[in-house]
Amino acid sequence: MTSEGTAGARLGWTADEMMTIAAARQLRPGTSCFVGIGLPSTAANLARATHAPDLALIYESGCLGAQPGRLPLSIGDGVLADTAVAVITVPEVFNYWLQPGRIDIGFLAAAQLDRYANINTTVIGDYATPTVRLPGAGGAPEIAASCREGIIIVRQNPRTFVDRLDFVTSVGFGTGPGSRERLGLHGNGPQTVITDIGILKPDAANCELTLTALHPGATVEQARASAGWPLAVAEDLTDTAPPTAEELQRLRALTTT
Amino acid sequence: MTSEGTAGARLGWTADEMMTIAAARQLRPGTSCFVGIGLPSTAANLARATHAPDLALIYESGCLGAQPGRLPLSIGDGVLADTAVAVITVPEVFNYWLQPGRIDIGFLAAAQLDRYANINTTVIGDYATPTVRLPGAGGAPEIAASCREGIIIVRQNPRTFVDRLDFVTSVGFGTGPGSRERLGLHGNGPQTVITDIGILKPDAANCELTLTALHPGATVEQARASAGWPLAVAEDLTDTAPPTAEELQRLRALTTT
Amino acid sequence: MAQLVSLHDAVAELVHDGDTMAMEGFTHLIPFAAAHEVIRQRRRDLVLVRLTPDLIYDQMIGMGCASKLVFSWGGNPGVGSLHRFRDAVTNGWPVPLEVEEHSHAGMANRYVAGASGLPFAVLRGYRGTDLMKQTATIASITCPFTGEELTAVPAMNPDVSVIHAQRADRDGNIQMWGITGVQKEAVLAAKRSLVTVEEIVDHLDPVPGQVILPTWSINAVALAPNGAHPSYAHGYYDRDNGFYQQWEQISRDRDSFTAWMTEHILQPTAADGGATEAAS
Amino acid sequence: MAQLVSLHDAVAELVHDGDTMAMEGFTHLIPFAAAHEVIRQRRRDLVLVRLTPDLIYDQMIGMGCASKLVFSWGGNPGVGSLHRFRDAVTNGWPVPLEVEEHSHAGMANRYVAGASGLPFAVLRGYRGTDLMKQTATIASITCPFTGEELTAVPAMNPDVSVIHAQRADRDGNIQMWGITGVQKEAVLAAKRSLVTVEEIVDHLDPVPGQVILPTWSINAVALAPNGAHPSYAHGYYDRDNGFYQQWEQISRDRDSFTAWMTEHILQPTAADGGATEAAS
Repeated sequence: MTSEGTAGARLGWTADEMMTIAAARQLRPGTSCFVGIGLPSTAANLARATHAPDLALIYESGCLGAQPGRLPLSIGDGVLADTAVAVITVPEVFNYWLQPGRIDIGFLAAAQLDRYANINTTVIGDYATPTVRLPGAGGAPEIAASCREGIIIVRQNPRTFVDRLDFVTSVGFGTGPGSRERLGLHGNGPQTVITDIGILKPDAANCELTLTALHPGATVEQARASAGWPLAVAEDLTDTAPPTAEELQRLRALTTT
Repeated sequence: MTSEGTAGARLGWTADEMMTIAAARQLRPGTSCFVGIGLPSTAANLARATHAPDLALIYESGCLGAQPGRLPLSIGDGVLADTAVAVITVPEVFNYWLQPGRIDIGFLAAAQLDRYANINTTVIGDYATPTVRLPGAGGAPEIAASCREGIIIVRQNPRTFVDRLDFVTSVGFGTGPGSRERLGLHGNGPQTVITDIGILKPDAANCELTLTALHPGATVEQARASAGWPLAVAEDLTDTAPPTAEELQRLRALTTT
Repeated sequence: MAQLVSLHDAVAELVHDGDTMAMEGFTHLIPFAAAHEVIRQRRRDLVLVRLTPDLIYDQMIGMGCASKLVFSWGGNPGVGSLHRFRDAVTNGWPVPLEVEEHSHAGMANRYVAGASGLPFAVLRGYRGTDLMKQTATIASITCPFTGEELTAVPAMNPDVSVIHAQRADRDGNIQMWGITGVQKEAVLAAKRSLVTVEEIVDHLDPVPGQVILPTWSINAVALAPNGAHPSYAHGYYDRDNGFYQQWEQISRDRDSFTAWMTEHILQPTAADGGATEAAS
Repeated sequence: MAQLVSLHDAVAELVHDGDTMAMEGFTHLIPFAAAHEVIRQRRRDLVLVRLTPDLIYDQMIGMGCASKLVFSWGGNPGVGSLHRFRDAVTNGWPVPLEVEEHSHAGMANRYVAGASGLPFAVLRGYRGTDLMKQTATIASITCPFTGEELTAVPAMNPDVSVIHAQRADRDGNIQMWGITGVQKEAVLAAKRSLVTVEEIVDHLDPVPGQVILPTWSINAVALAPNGAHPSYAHGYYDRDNGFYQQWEQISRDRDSFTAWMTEHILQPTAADGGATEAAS
């Protein structure tokens, strides 16, 4: 990421660190969070290590309330089972826990994102003859459908913030207002998108992602230049508080062990 | 039971004991048996105590391969869980084990039985205003539908062997040949009915229960008089071997502890 | 997070007249102490849901708590009939009792659908039986891939579900083992849930065959030692088979039933009222 | 009753060219030793079914065992891409690979339907996604009670399913614990099944969180110590995260992949060929 380099040069932290810390701050104590692997897992475990020690982490491998002391490389690492309140089967985690809307937060990453926070993690290019074959859906479509709210973490650049997804893997607000209701998706949809530049939230009226906060060192111009569509910017745009020493120390402890 | 009294007076065992022993003999070693409570449970455990120690008993409470040392009073006694190869949930026992046809034998009792071995365990009289309210279906309808074969144990008299059931709780051969196929019942249906008088099997052609064996001391006239329909009798009618000393001793040991 | 409260307060807060209520436990861990508290608090017009009504619902029906029963097998296991259930169905005593009758497989799958947030469940069941004529909550459904016709039953989502477990920790996480029946499904299917426990401990040491319910998946936990009696709690006490057999005599006659319930349940100093004391 | 046989003989008897085969294990207990034996026996035209193809199917695909992949997430967890999978999909190397793509929830429910003897499963899933356009095995179904429209997926019933477990007893009863994923469903859904195990013991001492498969529910048990490596076996050895990271380099290039497979898998003296030795 260029943003990563520049930010890293200017400040005492990288843009990825700021992104992960800003994401962790979104996770409220006492809630339950269905965690995708990668950036979401790092941010969720940072939240547990800082302001939300009682955050209940749910991993699709069947670990309910996992409390790993170190970051798992995969969503099925032994440390998750060893520290979980309960270990259940994969059918059960999706059918009994995710599907009924028991989980507060669905925390996802994305390869492509559009203005309605729909996600592509399947292919770049044509499905039959892809230029890049991505891993695919995993648990994401149902996490995006059924969690009470969604949080998405993604590096913001013209390749990720696209005008039109090559493939709709997971639905945010579909084609706009009313889409989720028409599709019978019970969750409230993605409420926050955290990037390496700032924070975006869906507009209450038209559901379109709107830049609501900028991370230290980032600019509106940079945010606009990093989006494949005319990016909406909130009038009351705020500044993300810089990482605290504790946040940085905890994050680096997590990611270096 | 009058038959019980007379048999008991004439011979060294009661008709109920003969019935239970004849039923136990039907259970082949190395098979799995879904066991209803009461007479089926007694006969199945007698089989384990005699010729079929490796008979896998399945109880609807979720006990797979239970090996109780004493007769359970209920299908959920602790001794079943303590001795089972596996204890699973009730949804699992019905969905993963019974429904796919994994269980060889479904062993049921009945309050009323008709010539096609359909069973009533719900009401005597009209459903809305019953003269006798019976316990109801329990696991029986699906046991009768999905086990590879059915075995039914029931005392034979005009109240139990009826021309027409007051209520069809569990299906044997329905209205005759082709019924099970039309209903999509995958099991082969009841292959043996053991009573305190003899043994009946469905006719290969018309599916109607036919008396194929008489217990010691019982007569064809007694069997006919104990049925509410013109009872078919096999030409090659055989005699049930009397209980062996070991069978009687094991049965009495089971039922007195 | 589940609240740790007294059994009295839990029932007062979570169980309301007219509720659809499931009290599950398949022979094992039947929540008798909670049922007795519901009887003492004189709840009425309950729609009682349970695979096997057993003595627990025979008592509640006989005490006039229920207007409807949704069930699949209504006997006294290994003993005989449930006389209060029979009397209510055939004679409407003490109040008329509507019945909605299923098979175990159907009831279990109704809870599964309820716990899964689905409106219905699919099974191979009921076909050819008179249950399909008498029970409105059974329908046919066709496989969209094979065209095969199967059976559908609607989700069961009780207003409140009550179960009994061996242990809870101080955070309200629940641990049960032995025969666990349909209890997890009954709790997860319910709008509100109460779990009574034999004891509350600092730490839930893992046990083979355990089922865990995280504290955030239930509403309330109440201490009720011996709270499953005359049913049993694996690892704590055995099933009181003698009482199940005595119930045949106690419950056969309306007067002897009423006398027994008055002496043993309605009066707070009752035999198993100890459970309530300990919890309040 | 399950037969206790060598891994070589089990694969020779149970796995046939053209089979639909599931080798499950969710990160944990992935049956690598069995997959390597399938590769050594040169099986072809397999329809490989797995939620997460992981390295196990990346290896089989790269060795030309598969003509089709049914899956829901095809990455190297925490590392990146599965290069052999990508190469087969985008370039048809070494042979073209057809894909049938689902979500985890859909795949899990396909196994559940298969294990349950039902032709389909119902879930809240896929709606609004392009998966419904690309995958033929997704349909809509209407609730017969509420009229709500939901999603149906067809049962998955593999010709053969293979899993790895910690232990078996001498009767062939299977015991596994830790993350057990969809393994029970995959085995019960299959026409034939093989379970490889870390060890065979006289008695299966109960373990918290254990899943038991009775011997009469599977076909064959084969001893394969270390048989899940580089995946892990809870209580026996940890996940070889280092190898998952090295795989990025090994598999990126066709030649380095082929060289590695030839040296470590095709030659019986290979590193984890020890599993095969021990079993034969």
